[in-house]
Amino acid sequence: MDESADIIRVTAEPLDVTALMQSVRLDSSGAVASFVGVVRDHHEGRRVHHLVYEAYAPMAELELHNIAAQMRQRWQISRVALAHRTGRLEIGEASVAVVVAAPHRREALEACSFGIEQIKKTVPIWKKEFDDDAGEWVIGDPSAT
Amino acid sequence: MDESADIIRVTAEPLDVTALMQSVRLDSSGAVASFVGVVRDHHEGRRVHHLVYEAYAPMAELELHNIAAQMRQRWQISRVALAHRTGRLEIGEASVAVVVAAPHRREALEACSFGIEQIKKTVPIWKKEFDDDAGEWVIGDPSAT
Amino acid sequence: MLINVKLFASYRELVGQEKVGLQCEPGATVGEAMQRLEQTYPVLGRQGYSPLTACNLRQVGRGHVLQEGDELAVFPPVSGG
Amino acid sequence: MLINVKLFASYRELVGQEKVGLQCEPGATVGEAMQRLEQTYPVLGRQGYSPLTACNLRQVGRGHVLQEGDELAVFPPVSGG
Repeated sequence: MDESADIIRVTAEPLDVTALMQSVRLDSSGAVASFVGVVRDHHEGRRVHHLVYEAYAPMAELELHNIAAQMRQRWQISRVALAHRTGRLEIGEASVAVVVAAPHRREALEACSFGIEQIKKTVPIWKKEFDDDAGEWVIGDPSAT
Repeated sequence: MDESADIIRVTAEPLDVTALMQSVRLDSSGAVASFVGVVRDHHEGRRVHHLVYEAYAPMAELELHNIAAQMRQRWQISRVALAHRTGRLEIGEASVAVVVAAPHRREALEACSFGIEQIKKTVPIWKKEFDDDAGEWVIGDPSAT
Repeated sequence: MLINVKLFASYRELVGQEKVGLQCEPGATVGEAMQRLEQTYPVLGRQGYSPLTACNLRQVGRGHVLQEGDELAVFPPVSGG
Repeated sequence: MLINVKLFASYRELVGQEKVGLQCEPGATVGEAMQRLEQTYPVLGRQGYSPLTACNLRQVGRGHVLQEGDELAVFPPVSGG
């Protein structure tokens, strides 16, 4: 499979997970695994009203391509979609989507799990959490990089 | 979470994975993991034209409820949808969907993986594979039950 | 006593029916009912795999004791997903 | 030589700009550029975490040698997902 078939997106538009699932599937794919990160109403005991994501977009896209390439190296998979939203997101909106099509289920699920872990570790995107008035940047784990 | 919130379906209608993903999400869910089994164009070296799934529907629903209950026991998850299609399916159609919403990603992904493994082992559903003319029942692994 | 046998997948096609009424002795086990079923439909015993059995929607082994009116499901190893 | 510094998230807000031009000696390392940046914007050094750095879209350590016109990105540990 040609790597150029990977779908990599860092976008301010809402993530269309259904479209991503349809895009990655081939007739030889028996399995489509997906992980969607969703904005939830609390984080470490604090209420969350909404989030704002900021990305270093060109580097984030490069890192997402790297992650997709690692997934291909480690598992026999057909196609990968890695997408991250930027800008303001309300509760319930999808912030990140990892969608993997593969001939078999184990590969799809394992690669999907690896994909979201790597995204959280290496992709230059930052989250600012807002409660009803103030916002605060979430600082990641520096040892994870 | 009330178990009655689980979505359990054995149906001849096409599976609407997007609707299932929306149904399982709560405002406290940060993660939605899903696995979709899709009809592919070959199986163990043979070409597949279409499939027919037959279910012992009332027992299959009971088993799916059991699996959802086991998922809740083992992982902290919000809601589960387990759906299996019956009847004739063409290449690319979804035969089975496991959708799990959870506060955190690891729980969602692990429970999702467990769910599809259990479905393939214990739920009384059978697959008949058709190439261009003849059909043949796929016989599962009796030691798996 | 009358046992309501339901057949699925390959077994349904081999027998040519999805439901069969089976007369058994009172207190008969699933194993005894299966023997009687295979006497009536010898083709059931000639497959390369053994049937699984469920009584009233719960999977049971050959030693399970049947009761009048039970629904005994007979099916090959599952292959859904 | 001129280095094009890009600042993200908390660092962007602390400095109040997303881009800063930084004059460095030829052959300066990322570490030396960061020292100069923190001299101009002392608030950068007073956070409870250290900035990560990337040169021309690739993450680099403090020892990386910069070249005229490089894009040096400065950002906190990532928190996407």
